[in-house]
Amino acid sequence: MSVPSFDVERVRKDFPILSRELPGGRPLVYLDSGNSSQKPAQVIDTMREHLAQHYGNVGRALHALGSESTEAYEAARDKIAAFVGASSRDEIVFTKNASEAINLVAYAFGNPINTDERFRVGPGDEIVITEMEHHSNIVPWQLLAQRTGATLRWFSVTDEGRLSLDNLDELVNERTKIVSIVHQSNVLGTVNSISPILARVREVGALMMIDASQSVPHQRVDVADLDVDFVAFTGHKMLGPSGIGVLWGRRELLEAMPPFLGGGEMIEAVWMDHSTYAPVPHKFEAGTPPIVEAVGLGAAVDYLTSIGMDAIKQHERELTGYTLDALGEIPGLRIVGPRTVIARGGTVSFTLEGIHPHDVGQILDDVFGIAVRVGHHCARPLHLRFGIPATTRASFYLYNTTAEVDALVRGLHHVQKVFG
Amino acid sequence: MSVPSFDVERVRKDFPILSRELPGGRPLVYLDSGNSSQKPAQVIDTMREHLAQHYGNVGRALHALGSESTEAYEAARDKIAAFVGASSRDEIVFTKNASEAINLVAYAFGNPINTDERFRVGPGDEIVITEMEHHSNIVPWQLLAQRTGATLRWFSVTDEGRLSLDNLDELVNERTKIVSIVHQSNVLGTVNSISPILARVREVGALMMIDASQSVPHQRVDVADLDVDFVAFTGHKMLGPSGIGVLWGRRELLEAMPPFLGGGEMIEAVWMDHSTYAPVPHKFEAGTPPIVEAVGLGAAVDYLTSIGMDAIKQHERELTGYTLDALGEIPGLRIVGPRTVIARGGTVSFTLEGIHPHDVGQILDDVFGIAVRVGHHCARPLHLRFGIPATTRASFYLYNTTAEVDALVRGLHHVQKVFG
Amino acid sequence: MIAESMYQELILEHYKHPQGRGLREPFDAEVHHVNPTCGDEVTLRVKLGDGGKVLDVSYDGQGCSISQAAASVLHELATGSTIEESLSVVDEFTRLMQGRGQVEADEDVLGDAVAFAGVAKFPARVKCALLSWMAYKDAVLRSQA
Amino acid sequence: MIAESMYQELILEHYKHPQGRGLREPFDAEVHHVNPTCGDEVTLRVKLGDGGKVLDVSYDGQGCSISQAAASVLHELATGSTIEESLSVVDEFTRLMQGRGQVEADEDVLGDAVAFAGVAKFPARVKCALLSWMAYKDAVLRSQA
Ligand SMILES: Cc1ncc(COP(=O)(O)O)c(C=O)c1O
Ligand SMILES: Cc1ncc(COP(=O)(O)O)c(C=O)c1O
Repeated sequence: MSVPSFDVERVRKDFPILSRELPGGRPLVYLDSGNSSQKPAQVIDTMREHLAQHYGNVGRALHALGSESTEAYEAARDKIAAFVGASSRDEIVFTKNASEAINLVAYAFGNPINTDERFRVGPGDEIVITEMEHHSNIVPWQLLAQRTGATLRWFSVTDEGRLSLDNLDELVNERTKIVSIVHQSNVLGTVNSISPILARVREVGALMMIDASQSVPHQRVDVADLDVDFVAFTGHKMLGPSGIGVLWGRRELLEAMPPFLGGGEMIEAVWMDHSTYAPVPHKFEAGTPPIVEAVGLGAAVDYLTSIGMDAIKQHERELTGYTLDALGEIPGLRIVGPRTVIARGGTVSFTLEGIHPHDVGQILDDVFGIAVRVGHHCARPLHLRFGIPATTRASFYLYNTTAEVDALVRGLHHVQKVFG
Repeated sequence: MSVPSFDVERVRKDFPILSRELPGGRPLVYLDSGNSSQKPAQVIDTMREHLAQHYGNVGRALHALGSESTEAYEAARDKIAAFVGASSRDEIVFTKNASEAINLVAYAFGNPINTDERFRVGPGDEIVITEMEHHSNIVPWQLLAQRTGATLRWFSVTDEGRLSLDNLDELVNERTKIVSIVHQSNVLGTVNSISPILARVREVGALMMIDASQSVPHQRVDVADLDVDFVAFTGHKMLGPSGIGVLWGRRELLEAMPPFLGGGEMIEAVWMDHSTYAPVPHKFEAGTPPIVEAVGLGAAVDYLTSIGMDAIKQHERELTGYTLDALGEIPGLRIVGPRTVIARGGTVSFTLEGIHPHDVGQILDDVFGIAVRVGHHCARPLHLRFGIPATTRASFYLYNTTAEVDALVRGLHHVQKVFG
Repeated sequence: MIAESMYQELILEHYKHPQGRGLREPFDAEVHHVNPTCGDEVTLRVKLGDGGKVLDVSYDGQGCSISQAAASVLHELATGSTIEESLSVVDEFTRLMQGRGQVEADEDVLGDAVAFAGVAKFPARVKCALLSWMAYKDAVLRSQA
Repeated sequence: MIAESMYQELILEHYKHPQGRGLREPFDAEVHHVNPTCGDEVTLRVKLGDGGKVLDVSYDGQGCSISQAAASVLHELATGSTIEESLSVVDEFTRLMQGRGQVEADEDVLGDAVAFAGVAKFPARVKCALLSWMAYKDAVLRSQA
């Protein structure tokens, strides 16, 4: 199948912020989409239109606005289900972000209300993550381990920034209850191969979750193909607004899990002393949901589909190759993560010898309007693993250009001059 | 102090949706603000402008857009702190809605991670709510009771729709850990007097939470005056967008509570095997927060302040008096809740003899474009108390007019004709 | 005025003058169905006879005009027909109701029940219309079990 | 080019040629401060003498140019002055840094440290500038305890 033609200049016109001038007349070079993406006019306008003409609370209201909002909100669920290949729309739970989605699953374990063996967790049981996780896929499991006395374990990371599976069989064993792993690292760019781990997870009868916050925005992700049990991702990294995230889960598991947040809309019937709960996904959507945000995310998914995820992946792959080559030429620059475009996405983190990332980021921003992220990118353990406190990270999306990579390279040369 | 002059027609011009025509040429008569309020152009434009020109992730980014977003997000916190009289901005925690805010507090209790005596809950301990609560202030406490073996108890409601405090001393006792009570009922309109209950709560050394989802939008609420421990409210009912709620809590308590959701931004430092947490409020804001939503809520609060909460309260009081009088004339109409404007807000629920609320709501909407809410309004136990499955509810806000109340009355006459 | 298409004369007529209302003896099965979101309830009994005949459908309940009228129409259609016939009407009615207003009703099969076509455009009301029909299907299954 | 106002020559000078860097003996107190959000660290020692004199401020650490230069400037200002004088400089420096760029710096009190005025406009960098200064205040308090 040939990739639809991709015109980055046409794409850029859809993003109003990209033509903005920063104070001091700097143009904006936005290389921080791994942190959060910008939004096309299609998303912004859909949200404005909804707020200005169609807004009402969902589910509860019978009137015209209530119906329009409910239809728009549930249509967004349909769109997202189709976008990630969910076999049923009921497997799409809206949360406020990926972090809430992961916590929702973590709180299902070791909950005294739970009656399902698979979610029972106590001392002796094990939870497995990796050393390359975002804090949002570490802390919820630490808290679970603390609440229940279970043990948290993790895969280590090789010098090349790949997951080490050497001790897979020992790490994932009969005591393992759940394995939760990032699909694409937000620091290294590494795309992890899920199937070898999943095979072992199935062997021991554990559950498996994927943190797809950095993959769903950038490549075709099909939950049926992945065949894991839970997938979390987040709206703001995929052209959608803040305030909306998604948990996909196998219906049968979502049904077996105890409720998480209690409140309006997640119930079937309430008495003072007990309640029964709504069918999934509403069981996990307590209170007024992020309505306009879901509608905005629906528009984002429409936009991504209209461009084509394969075209986006291809474009980012070219940018990444270009960047790896260009950065490789800079003396004293060390890339943290895979140095080839194989099984990696468009996120490139690096150190500059003798210069602290904060200084790199500040000069790039102040002098050139280049927005990169500096620090540990919410993956402190991974930085500890590499013995560095921080990195500078450039992360790409469909609207980035090789000219912007050139600007980055020029900027880094200037940084070296200032601090040399 | 004289109330600033209030011009409802000028206010209406700020709300684009109010000049919308519904299908079939019906004008919109929006009497469902208790469910969710409409948004002024000031809020919609602020959000659009932020998305189109200033968006970046908060906290984590040093670059220009990151700083602009962070400043806008944290400025919203300042505005909301000032709006509710919080003694410190750090006492304002952003959540996704009021329901999450209440769950956040409920999950602090009986959590094995917790080390503070005040949040220890087990068999024999008691939690007290009321029969007039919204499901969002019932189910989180039911779940807590189920997790811990504690006992849930409640104040009953009188025939007039007031809280019965007859058994206050027995109900709130040495075994009580927390009392959580609605400030203004979303069905009855009743505004509860907090101080007599609070006095008893302090006597027994328990904590007290207020669900102010229906009061903060409609009257001046000052958390220092209330003097309770926690207050929850929600953005979408106070002219703000969906996807944003607020928990106010005493700093000392927020600091003593264990974390709730784990993830990025709520940490101080993370190792694979343990973490330390950020100071409040960030300890409770895991992951990318609802950035644009907080900014929108900040604009909503600016708008409300510019109109004046006292003027809004006065306007709604007049509308409510007018409505109570007008509805009182309709044969077979029974108001559920106080029949005077004393200690009540602009929410009027009622039944029409022999006609099901669903039929009332549908005819009002379909024939006249009048949006009311019908059903149990997420307060099923309250309806059980009154022996009715559902009511019709008209709820007002600053943009409603007596002409709209007249339309409602005409509509109800028509409903009676159709089903008579 | 969209409502005109939902509140057909025939629906209002059945609502104001429900046919066959009240729980009667004898019966083979009794079921109680509730729509938790709006509190509508129906208790329904069926009495079956020889040759797969439906001898009586009796019911009692509370709810909106749509749910009450639907029960009344069901009583008329099912009583005196065969189980098989009545279940095929139930299927066609369900198909119509769940069609979001996009499905063409088969008047030959549905008879008076075709008056509910307008309800299908209101997702929140579809459950009201279906409540007693689902209860009937359930009751028939139980009598045969 | 806002950065020009932050990376003053003097800051870069101190960064490239840090004054008094390295941990020395003898000392009365040693503290270790960390900025968890960016990983900046400083270990700092003070040696006090008679008459409230500060005999030595020695330090080691890692971090950005701002945090490193701030430690170097601190060393210069504090060593040889009195505890009282140096703490009033710390207070003035803190006031300047937390002033969000709105506070006028008192050059007489601050001396070279006035070069950091531009940092105050960057909330994320203020902690870098303050790291060693807060460590110094802490170390002095401990020596006197
Ligand atoms: C009294 C009361 N409490 C809580 C809530 C829940 O608010 P939210 O749906 O925003 O979580 C509502 C509104 O739905 C309410 O009226
Ligand atoms: C890999 C990964 N997981 C989880 C998250 C958390 O997403 P959110 O902040 O939307 O909760 C992020 C982004 O911050 C991420 O990059």
